[in-house]
Amino acid sequence: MDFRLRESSEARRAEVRAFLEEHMSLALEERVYRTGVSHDAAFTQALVDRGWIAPSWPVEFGGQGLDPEEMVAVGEELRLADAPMYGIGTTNMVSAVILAVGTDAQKTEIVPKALAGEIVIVLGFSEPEAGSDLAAAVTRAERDGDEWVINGQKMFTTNAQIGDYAFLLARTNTEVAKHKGLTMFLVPLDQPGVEIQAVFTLSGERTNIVFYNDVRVSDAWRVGEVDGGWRTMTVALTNEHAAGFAAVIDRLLVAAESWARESTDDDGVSRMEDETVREALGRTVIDLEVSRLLQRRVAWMAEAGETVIAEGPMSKLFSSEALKDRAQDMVEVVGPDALRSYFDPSAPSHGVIEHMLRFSLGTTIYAGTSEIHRNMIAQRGLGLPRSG
Amino acid sequence: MDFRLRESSEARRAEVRAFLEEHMSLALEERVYRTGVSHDAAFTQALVDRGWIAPSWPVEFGGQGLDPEEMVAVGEELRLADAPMYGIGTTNMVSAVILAVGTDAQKTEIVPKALAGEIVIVLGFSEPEAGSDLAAAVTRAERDGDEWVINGQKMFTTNAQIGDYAFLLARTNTEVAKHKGLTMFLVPLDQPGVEIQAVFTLSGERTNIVFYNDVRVSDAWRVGEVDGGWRTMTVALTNEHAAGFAAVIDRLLVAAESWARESTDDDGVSRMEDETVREALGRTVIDLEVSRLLQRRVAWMAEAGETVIAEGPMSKLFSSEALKDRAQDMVEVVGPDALRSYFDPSAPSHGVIEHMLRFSLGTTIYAGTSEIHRNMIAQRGLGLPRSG
Amino acid sequence: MEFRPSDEQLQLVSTFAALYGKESTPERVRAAEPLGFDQQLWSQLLDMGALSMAVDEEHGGWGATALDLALVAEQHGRALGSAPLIESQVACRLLARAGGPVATGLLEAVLAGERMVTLSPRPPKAGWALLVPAGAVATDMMIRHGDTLVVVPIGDDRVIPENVGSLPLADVPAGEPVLADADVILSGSAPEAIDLALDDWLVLTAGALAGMAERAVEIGVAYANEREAFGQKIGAFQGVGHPLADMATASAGATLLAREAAWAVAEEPGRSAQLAAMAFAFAAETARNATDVALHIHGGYGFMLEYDIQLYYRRSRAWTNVLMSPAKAVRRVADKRYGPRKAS
Amino acid sequence: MEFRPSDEQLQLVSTFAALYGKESTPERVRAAEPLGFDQQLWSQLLDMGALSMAVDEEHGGWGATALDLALVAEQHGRALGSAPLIESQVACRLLARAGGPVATGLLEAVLAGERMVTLSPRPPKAGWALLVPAGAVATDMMIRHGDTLVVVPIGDDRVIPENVGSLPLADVPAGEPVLADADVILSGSAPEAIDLALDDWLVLTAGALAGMAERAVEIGVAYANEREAFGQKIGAFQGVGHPLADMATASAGATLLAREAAWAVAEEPGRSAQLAAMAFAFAAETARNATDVALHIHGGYGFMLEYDIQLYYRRSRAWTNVLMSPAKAVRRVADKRYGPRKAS
Repeated sequence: MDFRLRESSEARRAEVRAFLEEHMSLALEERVYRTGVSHDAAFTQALVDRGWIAPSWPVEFGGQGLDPEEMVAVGEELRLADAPMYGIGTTNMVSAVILAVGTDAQKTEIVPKALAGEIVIVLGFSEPEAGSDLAAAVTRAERDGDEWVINGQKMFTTNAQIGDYAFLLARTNTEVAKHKGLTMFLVPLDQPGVEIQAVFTLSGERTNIVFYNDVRVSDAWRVGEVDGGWRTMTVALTNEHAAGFAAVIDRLLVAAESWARESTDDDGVSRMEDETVREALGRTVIDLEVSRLLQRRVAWMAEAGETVIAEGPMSKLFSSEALKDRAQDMVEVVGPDALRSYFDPSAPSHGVIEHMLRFSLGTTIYAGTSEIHRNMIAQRGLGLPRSG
Repeated sequence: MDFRLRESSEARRAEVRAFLEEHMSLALEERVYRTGVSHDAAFTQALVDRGWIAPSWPVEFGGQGLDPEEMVAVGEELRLADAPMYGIGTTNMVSAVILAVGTDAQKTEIVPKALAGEIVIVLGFSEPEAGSDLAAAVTRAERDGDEWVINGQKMFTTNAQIGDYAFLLARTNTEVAKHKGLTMFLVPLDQPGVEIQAVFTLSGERTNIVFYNDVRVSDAWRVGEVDGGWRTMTVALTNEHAAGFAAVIDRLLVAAESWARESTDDDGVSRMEDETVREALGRTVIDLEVSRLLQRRVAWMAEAGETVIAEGPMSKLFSSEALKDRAQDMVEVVGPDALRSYFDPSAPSHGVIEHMLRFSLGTTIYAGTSEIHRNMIAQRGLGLPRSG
Repeated sequence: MEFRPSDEQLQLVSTFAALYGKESTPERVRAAEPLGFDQQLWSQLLDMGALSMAVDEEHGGWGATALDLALVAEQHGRALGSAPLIESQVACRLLARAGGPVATGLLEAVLAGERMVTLSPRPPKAGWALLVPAGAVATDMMIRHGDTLVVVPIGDDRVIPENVGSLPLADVPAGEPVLADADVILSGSAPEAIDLALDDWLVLTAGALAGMAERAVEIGVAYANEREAFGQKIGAFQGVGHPLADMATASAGATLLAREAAWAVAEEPGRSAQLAAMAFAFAAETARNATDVALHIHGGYGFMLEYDIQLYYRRSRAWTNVLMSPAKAVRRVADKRYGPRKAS
Repeated sequence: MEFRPSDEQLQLVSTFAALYGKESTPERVRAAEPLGFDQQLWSQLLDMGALSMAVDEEHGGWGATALDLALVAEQHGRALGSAPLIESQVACRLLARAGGPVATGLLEAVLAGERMVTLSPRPPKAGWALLVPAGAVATDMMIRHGDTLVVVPIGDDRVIPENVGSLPLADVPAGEPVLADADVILSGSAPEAIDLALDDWLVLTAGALAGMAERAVEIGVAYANEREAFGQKIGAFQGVGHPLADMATASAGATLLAREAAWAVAEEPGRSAQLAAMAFAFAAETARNATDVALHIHGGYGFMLEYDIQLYYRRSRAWTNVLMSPAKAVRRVADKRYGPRKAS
C-alpha cells in the first residue's frame, strides 16, 4: 500500500498552487461571494491559457491527459482555495456526455467552445415536484416536425443567467414507466420563451428557476436517444462518483487553526491552549483525513479499473456530513465572533468559518441528499432490500 | 404552573425511601444482579405487609388509592433503588386487565392472590417471528370443546421460571386480518406441555423462551373476547404509557457524582475538578430533568383527564436514549475503572456505571423499540403519514 | 404538579401571540434584515407593557413573574421577533435590583421608552465591547469595569457588523477613559450582578429558543406532509419522520425545562441558577438540531432564502452563540451545582 | 497511491484469517470467558510467528512492517481473538528498541514462548498497577518508576477483576519496594519509551477495532436481511438501513485510516504519532457506534448472550477504554500536531 500521491501528482499540486497564487486573489474571492456566482471569465480564461480547463481529458480532445490521481491533487487545490469552478464543472460534465453519446455536429459545435472557455452549460434536472426523485420530471418536450416544443419549469439551474445552454431533462413519453419516457436536450438559453428568475440561497450562492414556455429546440440539440434520457443522465452522473468535500474540510481546518493561533481568550491566553479548541481541531483533522482517504480511494479504484459501487456515495456522504458537523462545532468553539459575516472585515479568518456553516448545508443536499446516498450504500453496497 | 410534587406525594416518597432503607439491602441488590431475577419473595411480602403491592389501586380492591402524582413519587424511588419490582409489575398489569375485562371467576381467583403477593403472572407476547410486530403472532390456540389447545413458542417471558400464569397472546383465527384473529389467555404454567428454557442477557437479567406443546387451557382462562385479543392487549399496554427512565438516569447520576467526589486522577486531583467530568455530569443532570418533566407530564395529564397521545412515547423514547448516551459517556469519562464489573468489589460506585452501560441497551428495545416509538410520535403526534 | 399555565398566563400568551402574528410575520422579519430591528414591533411591545411587566410595582412596572416573561419569550422565539425584548427585560431587571439614583433614573427612562439600555455580557477587550447584543439599537450600554458596573452612552462610533443571525449587534468603544468617566450603577458587586442578569438572560433565551425549535418542527412537519417523492409524502420515509419525531420530543422537553427554570426563579431560588443554565443548554442544542433537521428535509428548498426555515436556522445559532455555547452552558450547570472548580 | 495491500500482505491476511476462522470461532471466544484467554489460540499465534514478526531480524524476529501487523490486527479484531497479541507485540517492540542485556534477554524468552511480558500503560497508583492489559496471563510487567522503566514478575498476588470486555486484565502489586528492586529496562527515558509504545499500541488497536466494526456491520446487515417485521425485511426500513449505511461508511474509513497510520510508521514517521492517535480515536468511536447499531437492530435478540453481537459490543468498549477514551485520543492528536499545551 502507499498513501502518498505520486511525485507527478504532487508536481501538479504545486503547479496549481502557484497558478492560484497568481490568479485567485482575495478580491476575486470576495467578488464570487458577493455575487454568489462561482464562475469568472478572467479566471476561466487563465485556466484555458494554462491548458487546465479540462485537465483530465485526453490531449487529442484538448485536455492534458491527467490521470485520476493527478486530478485528485488538482481538485484538492482548487477546492481548498474555493476557486470559481462551478460553471466549468457543469460545462465539462455535459461536454463529456456529448463526447460519449452526442452527434458529430454537437461535438463539433460544443466541445471546442467549451474547452476554450467560451460557453457555459448549465444543468436543468430538478423540478418543483422532482428533486431527489429526478425521474418524476414533468417538463414536457413535444415533437413538432424537426423541432421539439418545451414547456415546464426547472429549479436550481445555477449559472443560467450567464449560461449559453441548459442540459435539460424532459418528458417525451407519458405512456411508459417514469424512467422510460425521458429525453435529454441541449437548449440554447437565448431562445424565446426562456425566462430566468434569480434565487438566492443561504450560502450566498445564486441559483435560478428557469421557465420554459413553448421553447422550440431543433432535434439536432437532442442528446442521446428519444426516451433514452435516463441512460444519458446516468452517463452524466457517473462522473460525479468521486465527489467529496475533503478539501473543503481542509479549508475549514486552515481557517480554524489560524484563528486558534492568532486569537486569545479574555485572559490573553492563546486559544490554541484551550482543550475545547484543541478537541474541535483534532476532530476536524481526523474527519479531514477520513474524508480524504474515502475520496482518494474512489480515484484509485477508477485508475485501477475497479468498479465503484458504494465507495462513491460513502465519500460524498461522509465528507459532507463531517463538514457540516465540524463547521457547527467550530462556530460554537469560536464563540460570538463566529457570528460575524464573511463581509465583516473583523470576522475571524476572513469569515471562512461563518461561511462554511452556511455553505456546508448544501453539501448534504445537492447532487443527491444524504438520505439518497444512504439508500444507495444500503442497497448497492450492503445488499439490503429497497426501502419502502 | 407548579413543578413541585404536592406535599402528599413527597410524603409518599419519604415513606418509600424509609421502607427501602429497611428492606432493600445491598445483599438483596447483589442477589438480584447475580440471579438476574427482578423478583424477591421476602421483598414482595414486605410490600404486601405495607399495603404497597399495588398502591395506585382503589382501596376497595386492596390498593391505597394513590393518584398518578403520588405514584410518580413512589415509582421514582423504587426505580432509583433498582428494587426488584419486575414480577410485581407484570402481575399487576395483568390483574388490571382482568379487573377491566375478565370474568367474575377470574377476578375472584386471580386478583386477591396477586394482591397478596402469592402469584406471579408473566407476559407471553413476543415470538421468534413477532417482536416489534406483535400482531404477527403465530402461536395457535385451537378450540376443543371447553378447552383450547395451545401450540407455539414465546420469547422473552421474563420470570416464567417463577411464574404461576402466563398472559398469552395466541392466534385463534387465521382467516382474518392479523390484528383480528388474536385472543388472550391466562395459561397456568404448571400445565403439561409447558417447557421453559432460560435465556441470559447482556444486562444480567434472566428471561426465558417458553414452549407450548399441546397445552390445554380451559375456556375459563380466556381473557376478553375470542378474536378480541388485540383490544385486550391495548388495555394492557395503555397502562405502560407513563413509562420512562428518569429515575434510572438519577441512579446513574448519583453513582457518577459519588465517583467524581471520591476518586482522584493520577496527580491526586479530585475528578470533580476535571472539566470533562463536569461536562458529562452536567449533561446527565440536564437529561435527567428533561426525562423527569416528560414523564411527570404524562402522569399529570392522566390526573387532569387529558388524552395522552404522543406524550407517553416521547417520555419513553427520550429517557431511554438519554440513559444509553449518558451511560456510554460516563464510561468513557471514568476511564479504565469503568470496565470493572458490578461483581468486582473494587468497581467504582458499586459497579452501577458498568451495569448501566449494559442495562440501558434494553430500555431502547423492550416495550417497543425506539423506532416503533418514533413511528408513533410521527404518526399520532405530528400527523405524518404511516411509514412504508 | 400543574403543567398548565394559569388562565391569566394563557391570556397573556394569546395576547402576545396575536401581536407577533400581526407584527412579526416572516415578511416583516425579512424586511427588518440585516439590522434585525423592527421599530413598529418594538413600539407595540412597549405599548403592551413588555418591559414594564419585567419589573416590580415599586420600580414602576407590573411585576410579572419570570415564568410570565418566559411564556412571552416563547412567542418571541416562535415569531423570531426583530426586537431586543429579552436584552431590555434583562437590563430592566438588573437596574431594578441595583437601585440607587443612576439605575432608577435610567430604568424610568427605559420604561418611558426614552432610552434603550443593554448589557454587555462580556468585559471590554482592547478598548471595545464586542458584539454587544442590541448594541446596534440601544442608547446606553452597561458594562463591567473591574468590579464596578458602569453605564456608557452608545454613540455613532459604534460599529455594526453584519452577522449570520441578523441580530442588532454592535462593537462599542469602551476604552479605559470612557469607562473611568462613566456613570456608576454598582460599585464593587458588578460580577455578581452580571451573573444574576445572565441567569435571567439564559432562562428567557431558553424560552425563546424552545419556541423557535417548536415552530421549526411545525414548519418541517408541514413540509413533510405536503412534499412528495417516489410516490409518497416524504414524511412517510423514516429517514424524514424519525428525525422529526426526535426533534418534536426534544422541543417538548426544551419548553418544559425552560418553563420550569423560569418558575424556579420565584419558587425554587436555590436551584434556579442551575436550572437556567440547564434550560439554556438544552434549548440551544434543541433549536440548533431542530432547525437543522427541518431545513434539511426541505432539500434544496430549505436552502432558498425565500423559505422561512432558513430564518430559524440562522437565528437559532446567533441567539445562542452571542451568549454562550451549549457546552459552556453545560459547564455552567456544573459550576452552579457543584460550585466552581478550585483550579479556576 | 496504492490502496491494495501487496500480494504478500494479502497472503499474510489470508493465513491469519484462516487461523482465526479455526481457532477463534464465537464458540471458542465464549469458552474463553470470563478470563479472555484461549491458550490454544495463543500457541497457534506464536507458532505462526505473530510475535517474531513484530521485531527485526537483528532481534530474532522477521521484521514485518507496522502495516503488516495492523493487517493482522484487523483479523484479530474481526474474530475477537482471546489472546494478548497486540499487548505482546507492543512489549516486544519496546524491548527491541530498548536494547541492553535485560531487555534482550527478556525479548528472547518471549519469542521463545517462555515468558509473556506486558506493559502497564499507566504508572502505579497507591502501590498498584491497575487494570494492566494482559496482566492476568503475563509473567512479567514493564512499568514506569519515575523516569525509569522497570520490569517486575507478576505473581499470584495479582487480582483479576471480572470486566465488561472479558479481557485478561489484572491489578498488579507495584509498591515502591518492588519497583525499587526491579530489573531496569531503561533508565531516564521511560516516559518517551512508553509514549512510543503507546503509539504502536494505538495504531494496532485501531486496526483491531476497525476489523471489529466491519464485522459488527456484517452481522447487523445479515440480520437485517433475514429478519422480517410488518411484512418486509427490516433492512428495508430506513430506520434500520440508514444507520447501517452510516456505520459501513465509518468502518471503511476506520480501516483506511488505521492502515494509513500503520503505513506511516515506516513511510512518514514525522506524522505517524499523530496518525496513530487519529486512527485510534476514529476506530474506537466507530467500533462503539457500529456495535451499538448492529446490536440495537437485533431488537431483543441483540440482548441475548446467545447472539454474537453482544461479544462485539462489550469488547469494543473494553479494548478502547483500557487504553484511553476517544476524546482523550482526540486531544492526543492535538498534542502531537500542535505540541503539548503550555499550561500542562
